[in-house]
Amino acid sequence: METTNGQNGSTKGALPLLTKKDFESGVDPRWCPGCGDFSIINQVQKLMPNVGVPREKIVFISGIGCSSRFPYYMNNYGMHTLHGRAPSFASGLKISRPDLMVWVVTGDGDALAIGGNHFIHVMRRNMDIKLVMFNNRIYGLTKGQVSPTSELGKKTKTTPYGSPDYPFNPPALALGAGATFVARAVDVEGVHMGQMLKAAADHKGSAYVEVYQNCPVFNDGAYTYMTEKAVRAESILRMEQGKPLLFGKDNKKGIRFNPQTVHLEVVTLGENGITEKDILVHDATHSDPTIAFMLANLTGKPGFPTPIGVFRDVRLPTCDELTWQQIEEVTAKKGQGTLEKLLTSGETWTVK
Amino acid sequence: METTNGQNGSTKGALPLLTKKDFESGVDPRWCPGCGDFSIINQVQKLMPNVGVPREKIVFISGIGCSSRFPYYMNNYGMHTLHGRAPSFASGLKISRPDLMVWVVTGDGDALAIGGNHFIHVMRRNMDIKLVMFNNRIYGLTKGQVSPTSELGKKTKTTPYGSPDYPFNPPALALGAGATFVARAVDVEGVHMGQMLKAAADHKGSAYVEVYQNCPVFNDGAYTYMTEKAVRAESILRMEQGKPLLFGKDNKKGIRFNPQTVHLEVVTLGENGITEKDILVHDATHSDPTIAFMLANLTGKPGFPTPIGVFRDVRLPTCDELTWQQIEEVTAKKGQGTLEKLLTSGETWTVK
Amino acid sequence: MSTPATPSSRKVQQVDAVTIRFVGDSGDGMQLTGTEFTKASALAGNDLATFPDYPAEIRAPAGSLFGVSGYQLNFSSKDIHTPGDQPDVLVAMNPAAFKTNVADLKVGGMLVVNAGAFTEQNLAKAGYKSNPLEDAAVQQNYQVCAVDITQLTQLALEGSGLSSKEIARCGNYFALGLMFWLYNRDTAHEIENINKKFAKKPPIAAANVAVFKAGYNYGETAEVFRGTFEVPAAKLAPGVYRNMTGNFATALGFAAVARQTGKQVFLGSYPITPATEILHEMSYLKEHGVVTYQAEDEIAGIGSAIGASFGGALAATTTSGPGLALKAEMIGLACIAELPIVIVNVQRGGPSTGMPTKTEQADLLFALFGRHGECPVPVIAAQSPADCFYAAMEAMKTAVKWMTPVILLTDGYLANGSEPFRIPDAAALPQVEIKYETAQNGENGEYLPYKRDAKLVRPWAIPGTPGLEHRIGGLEKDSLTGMVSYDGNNHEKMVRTRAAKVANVVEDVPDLTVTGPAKGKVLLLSWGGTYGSVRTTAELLQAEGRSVAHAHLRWLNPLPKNLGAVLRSYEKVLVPEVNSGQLAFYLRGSFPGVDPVQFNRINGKPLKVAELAAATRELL
Amino acid sequence: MSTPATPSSRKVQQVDAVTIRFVGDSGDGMQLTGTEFTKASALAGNDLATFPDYPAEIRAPAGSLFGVSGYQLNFSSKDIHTPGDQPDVLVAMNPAAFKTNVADLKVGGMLVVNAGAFTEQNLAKAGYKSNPLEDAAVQQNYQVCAVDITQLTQLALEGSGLSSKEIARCGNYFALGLMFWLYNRDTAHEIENINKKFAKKPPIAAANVAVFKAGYNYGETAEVFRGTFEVPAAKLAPGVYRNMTGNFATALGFAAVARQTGKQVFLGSYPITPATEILHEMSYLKEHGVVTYQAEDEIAGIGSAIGASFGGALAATTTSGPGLALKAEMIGLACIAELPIVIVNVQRGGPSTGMPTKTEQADLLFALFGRHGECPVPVIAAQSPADCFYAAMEAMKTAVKWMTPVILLTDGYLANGSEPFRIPDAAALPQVEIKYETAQNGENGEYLPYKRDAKLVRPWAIPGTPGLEHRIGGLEKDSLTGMVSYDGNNHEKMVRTRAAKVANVVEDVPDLTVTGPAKGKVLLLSWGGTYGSVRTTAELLQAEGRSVAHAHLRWLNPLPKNLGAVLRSYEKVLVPEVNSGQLAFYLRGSFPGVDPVQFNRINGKPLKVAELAAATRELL
Ligand SMILES: Cc1ncc(C[n+]2csc(CCOP(=O)(O)OP(=O)(O)O)c2C)c(N)n1
Ligand SMILES: Cc1ncc(C[n+]2csc(CCOP(=O)(O)OP(=O)(O)O)c2C)c(N)n1
Ligand code: SF4
Ligand code: SF4
Ligand SMILES: [Mg+2]
Ligand SMILES: [Mg+2]
Repeated sequence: METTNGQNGSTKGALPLLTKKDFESGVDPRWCPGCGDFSIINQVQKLMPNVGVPREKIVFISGIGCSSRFPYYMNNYGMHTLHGRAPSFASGLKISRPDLMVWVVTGDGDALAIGGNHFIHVMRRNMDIKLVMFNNRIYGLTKGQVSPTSELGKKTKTTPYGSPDYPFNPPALALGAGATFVARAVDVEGVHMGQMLKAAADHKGSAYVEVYQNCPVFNDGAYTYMTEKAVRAESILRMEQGKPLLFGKDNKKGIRFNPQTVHLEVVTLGENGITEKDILVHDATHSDPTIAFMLANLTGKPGFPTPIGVFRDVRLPTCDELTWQQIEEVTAKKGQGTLEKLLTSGETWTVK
Repeated sequence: METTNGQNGSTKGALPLLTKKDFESGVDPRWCPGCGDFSIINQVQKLMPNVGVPREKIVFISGIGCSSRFPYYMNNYGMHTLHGRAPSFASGLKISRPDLMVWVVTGDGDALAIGGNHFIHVMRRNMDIKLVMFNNRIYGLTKGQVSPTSELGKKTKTTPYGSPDYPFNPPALALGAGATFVARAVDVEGVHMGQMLKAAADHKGSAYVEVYQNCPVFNDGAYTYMTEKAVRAESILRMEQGKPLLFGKDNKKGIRFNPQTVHLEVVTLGENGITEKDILVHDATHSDPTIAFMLANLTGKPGFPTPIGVFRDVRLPTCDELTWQQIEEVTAKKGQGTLEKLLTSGETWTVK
Repeated sequence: MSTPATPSSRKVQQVDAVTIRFVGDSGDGMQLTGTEFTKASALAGNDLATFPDYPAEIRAPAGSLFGVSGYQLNFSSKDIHTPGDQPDVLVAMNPAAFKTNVADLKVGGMLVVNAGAFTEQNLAKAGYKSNPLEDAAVQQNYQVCAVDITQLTQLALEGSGLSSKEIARCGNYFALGLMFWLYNRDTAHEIENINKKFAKKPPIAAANVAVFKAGYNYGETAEVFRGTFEVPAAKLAPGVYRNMTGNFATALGFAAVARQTGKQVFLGSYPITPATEILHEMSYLKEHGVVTYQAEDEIAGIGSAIGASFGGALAATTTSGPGLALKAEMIGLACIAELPIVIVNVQRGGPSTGMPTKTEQADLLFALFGRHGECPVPVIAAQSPADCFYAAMEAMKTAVKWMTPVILLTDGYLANGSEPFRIPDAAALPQVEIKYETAQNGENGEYLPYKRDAKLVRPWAIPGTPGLEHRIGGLEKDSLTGMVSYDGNNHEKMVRTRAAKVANVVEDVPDLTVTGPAKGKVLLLSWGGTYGSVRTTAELLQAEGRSVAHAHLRWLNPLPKNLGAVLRSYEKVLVPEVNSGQLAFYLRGSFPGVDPVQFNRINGKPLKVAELAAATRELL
Repeated sequence: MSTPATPSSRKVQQVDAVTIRFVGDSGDGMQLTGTEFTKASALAGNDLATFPDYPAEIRAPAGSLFGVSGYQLNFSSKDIHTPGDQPDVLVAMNPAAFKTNVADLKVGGMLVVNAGAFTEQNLAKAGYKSNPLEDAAVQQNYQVCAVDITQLTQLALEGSGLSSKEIARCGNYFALGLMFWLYNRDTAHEIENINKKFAKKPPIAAANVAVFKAGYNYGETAEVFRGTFEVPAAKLAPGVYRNMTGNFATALGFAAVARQTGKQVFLGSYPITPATEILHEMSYLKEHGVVTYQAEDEIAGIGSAIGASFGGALAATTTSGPGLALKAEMIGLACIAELPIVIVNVQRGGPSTGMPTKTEQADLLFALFGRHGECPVPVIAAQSPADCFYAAMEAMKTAVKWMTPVILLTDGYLANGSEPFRIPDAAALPQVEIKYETAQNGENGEYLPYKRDAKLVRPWAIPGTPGLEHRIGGLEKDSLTGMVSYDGNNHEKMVRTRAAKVANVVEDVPDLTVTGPAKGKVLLLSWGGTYGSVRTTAELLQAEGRSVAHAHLRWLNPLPKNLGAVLRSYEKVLVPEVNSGQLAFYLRGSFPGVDPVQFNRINGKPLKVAELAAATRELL
């Protein structure tokens, strides 16, 4: 069948039982010792046996960067493409082969600097692609230049006196572009990361997972402000569907929506009459992306914890679904084309 | 002085009194009869004498498209560049020449299809550039293909059976990218458009003005749903700083923030106890972009009017300011460089 | 409904070939008029070639010089290859159209003008102080038939109840009717067409029919024309024909491959003049196995195609100069990854945005050398509008057979020009075979994506095939496993292997055939869209009994095996190009000692036979 | 602090030139060791050339083959042009480094290895079953000095209180000390350097000094070395020198133009190996009138530069192959708009992502022809690391004088290689004049942006200049006003004018000079980074008394006026290139009848003198 060039394999029936090992290509990763990328690939390889898709129908596509070496280490079909362009290959492959599960692995520079346009468009179209961005807030492979997620004033090899650029807030950008699934994880929290990746895998449509990743060589400690044992409880807000947004040690603090200021604020349970029912209950399934956007904007806001978890998860028809639905409708209406019909369509005349 | 290559002209002292006419290049616009672009250039030319910058220091830069022919018709310095790339030229010019006032004129395809990356980055950096996007929801110059702002299902020459792509909500995208000024105007409301353009001119930093523009040839009536006399009052929400968000004939309807649902809703004054003080008061100057984003998301939402006016207007140091501040600091610290110093810096040895 | 007056009793003159150019405002419907007359000529069995000339602006102000739109048609009883150098008949609907085109009209040619449009205001818009029709020179040089089409149209539609705007729009049918009379065309069929075309708006249909007849009858009754003409049917190969532009033919060619193979053809493109229609046309062919994707930019367009190709689709991307520039990096990836894909470049006037609606051949060297590193790709150029069909099939066939990106060059003239296309029977079409790898090919039961066959072609294993999971990318790769390799000798080997593979494609490149003497004074060597003009020039000079031969290069890389020998068989080789001499340079670089004479025009138009013939005579 | 033992009493052997290669793990600090030894050799007055060879990975696992990092240094009492074909001395810090480099060591050469690192585990990582040092062949072919650097370093730092990790990091200073002893280098100065370098960490400084001395003393006391060597000072032109890599020199060259003219130099770039350091270096030069902007991608990088150029800045963009591909459309705009800008392309292994850290010359045809439409631009190629300084100045001078984009080609070898640079006095530098138009130039007091001077150069009027407001763009433009024009003849005129202007640049292109016989058997013609190897080869063969001349092409477009004549003065022309023969093709295309012999390597390394000499001898 044209969709799949006759090599469909089968998602039907029981899949062979595979383990993490089956998804290791056998090439040892060439990342620096201590690189956060290791913990990410570890979670991805753990997840693969449980996504309900045969191994040969899972494709990993990356751009260029340390992070983008990823596909070489996965025992799937994979493409290591061009800097910033991975989503374009992925989109073409997914439209052409909706039977495949397509993942994009990318970095903050790859996805948001040179690749920014493909990134926002793949989100806009709600293409059924899972995009995982390793955000180390630096260009790793080229040895330490400022990236679109580096902080204002950051000193790097290209900004020796500090960067004059404001960073993107990636989840906010994705939401602004129309992403139907947006989540954030941290390299040092493997289990949570695994949950986020699973949620992305289960989401039908464009899924964006930002992973805070430490680059010990060129941007070491970029996330210690939130990952250090001592501060973690106070500085991380764990968003869980249907649960109140509580944080802090023994969850005494919470996020409340203040109707007066029309903004979010941090409150403490028990203090001036605040009880758990004052706390905003997390709902990632809202069709309107505003609350997700509001939470995304807590990132880096003085006095607020950094949210991790699923910001948004909404099911809408995907670009690939709509495309094939249309192809089937037209074909049903006009009948399967033939070479004959094709060539003789339109106005003709005969010469004897 | 290096900033300005010694041709600074002067913004100090009184400017020569100029009129709209002084900003007409004398080339007659080659837009189709009835094109919305005419009303836009009319407002821009009216505004120019009042922006407080000498004519020779105002530069218009465009990409490619019907809209992008704009600079040829303005009697300023101008560049008609490449499809989608206008913001990149503008950014280089502004960083190099902070003394200039730089405008970008672009279309929905130019800015958001091929130019999407430069668009989000110019917004992210808060570069002091005013970007006016003529949104006709179609590719005009190439004669009618789907654009990133065309509606889902839209039939065009490249989508004869309807488009499978969701459109961008441009103000939401700009806000997601970090824009400090975002406004919307409509071609048929000249006076209001003029106010929006003036506000953009007065804003220091990246300013995005979306203008709904009718393309009578390839997408005629794209905005009649809101601009028709009969429906206008009900279907347009005029956002004014410090004023309650009222609309409808004799402003009986309003936008209220519902703390329960944490969402906006339409209410009617006088009905079940609603008074003006229940209505959300518009404040574009909030540092948190969430409310602006929420309003942007009313666009096209069933049962809601389409907001026009200023969504956001926040002053932050601009990329060009930060860049030159740094250059001055370094120069002050190290002293003005000389050829001598430059060549002999670093480790040297002498051969007799 | 009364049928028009029976054909004139006045004398009917037989002629071999006629070139008519219809010119008017963008709003005057000249493209429609031209196409309708073309259809009628086709039905009359003429061979023909057409060439529209649009303004760059969508709808320039009425009456403006830059708003003039034209359509030229050459129809003949002989077999022809060009829309003609100079029109024999110029139909001009207003002063601006007259001014911008009259210089091209053959001296002694027939000038039909809508006198009604030569108003003070229109004359001013065209920059005339006085009415040029009264100008003695004009009267002397041409057979001037000034007809007040505006008024006659109004008369014909009196009481039709149509608005004056609607009435004005019917004027082009008056001109069409007049031409139908002048060339004795079948009006009944045209009337059907009109009724079909405006089926949704009967009053408009009726009006156009009425005006069409009025035009026809005007010719019959008014005494302005000496007589009518007849262009006998040409001796075309028997078969079913349709008229096709190059862009339509390209779209059809790709779709034909989909139908032939039962595989998906995937087109990932971004609109750009003059290539956009290929995407338009293919977007309609959903039931024919064609999937189209309008990407956010040219880079994503080819990216999506390469992605689809990795998935096993027969992938293509279509663009023009500026877009080809943006795709350069991606072509390099397809080259090193060795994935099949066709890049169609419809050449237009450059550099930069240049002259989007004008034709040019200046992307040849760019197509050959326009990538960083050693990055050879096969390059094919179509030679006529209908040939785009076969060129597209051939390009796709080459891509999948050799696992390589292939560049197909056409140009603005081929893209928008049209000619009759004889519908081939399926069996006669070039066959395209597609073979996906399904089994491991390594000693130890592993899959080696870069293990090559005797022709140096690597296998194509696509996702969904169990056990063949593999990774490919843009870094240099080990010559078997495809894994990243920084080994210098491996790199040298891979560079040479990729080059050798593309060189091997020569086995599919037919030897160059020459029309005319096998040895002699001058060889005219054409490539791409200049085929028609050069061929016509050669025939002309051969008819003059001169020692002139013609050969045409369809393959630019690899070059035909016998090319060097052919070039060396003539005293002089003349290379006519619509550029500054790119093929000439390429030939010098490829065949030491060969030093062609150049004939270059770069004015946005197809080459003129008369000019080329004159230049050739000087070499004899 | 006790100074090291006084130089050896043992015999000191004089030698002309020595090539040392330091190799070890990325973590072993070989780049530092190499640079320090280079400085010392420079201070000793030697001429020198260096070439580092990094792994592509940032920090590959310790001991792995692909993680080996190397630094080669050639220092001499004569004037030299290359880092040397084969090392005389190889210092290898572990088995992986040994394995990947030993094959290059001269037979009979000195092999210094850290025996302490040849552990089971490291041997396994390098894929050795047994210890290769015990291998008879190795012992026969080389003077093996197996020193347990690991252990000796630990001994030297006993009680230093440093962690074993910190101690391990000092090992490279042992090797450095040993080499200082072997070549009688000034230790005092190096000790200063160490103390400066680690001023912030005194314990580390002390440790490195101790280990450095230990290495030096080891040479003195241990009986492993037959004696020490001395390379006398070279006869370099008197003056102040500094050592520079090509990338640093390029940055300095642009900054020099800023200082010279008092105008702003603007660099808009996007990082890419091996060009990134140019952006790094220029980012530090804020007080020197340099403005740098790291754009979101390569397209925006050159876009920002063109925008700045419109504003009057001296604008440049720096990149490598893939980036040049992305900039192609933009270069076309600068060409048609006629705005000055320099595009620096640091060539690397291609196609596609290829071999980012390896050198290549395969972007020549791309630089010449890599744009759609007729789009000529001047192309200059730097010939040595220090020459990048002058090449950058010259490129910028050409851009602003002729109002055109200029492509400057360097390569990975020039970019990372280094050599001494004699600091010129300001007066001696090529002068760059900048003239902005300040007055109307039209008959009627208007400003005509495309009204040209005698050399066909258009004026440069920049925003801020009252009365000269004008618009430019990428569409074809009227030859005076610059307004959009679709007129075919105007287009033809503009295409020819732009070509003629670039051809006129030849007035600034010095005639080609030849070293060696003015006529004769073989001419070696080099371009770009192969200058050093080819020049050295020519000198070698001339010393053998052979009829071999050498000429070097710095200008690729326009080509020097006398090039054709020079090429025709020799029986054979040999063109050595690190590509598949791009210059050779270009010469054939440009000079009918000229058919150079090719010598091509494409293995990511500079050409080897020995190989080229052998190939040349065969032609004699
Ligand atoms: C077209 C192109 N431009 C630039 C580069 C150089 N380059 C490679 S990776 C990279 C940035 C990597 O940063 P990121 O995407 O954050 O990945 P990381 O290495 O940090 O994981 C750059 C600039 C390239 N390979 N190709
Ligand atoms: C690199 C490149 N790609 C494509 C084109 C063709 N092109 C010109 S304008 C345009 C789209 C214009 O749409 P928009 O930006 O909305 O402007 P409008 O004409 O609607 O005002 C396209 C695709 C081009 N000129 N250059
Ligand atoms: S440079 Fe940073 S991101 Fe890249 S592999 Fe090393 S640690 Fe990881
Ligand atoms: S095509 Fe549409 S947008 Fe373009 S000029 Fe005409 S009316 Fe305006
Ligand atoms: Mg990164
Ligand atoms: Mg538009």
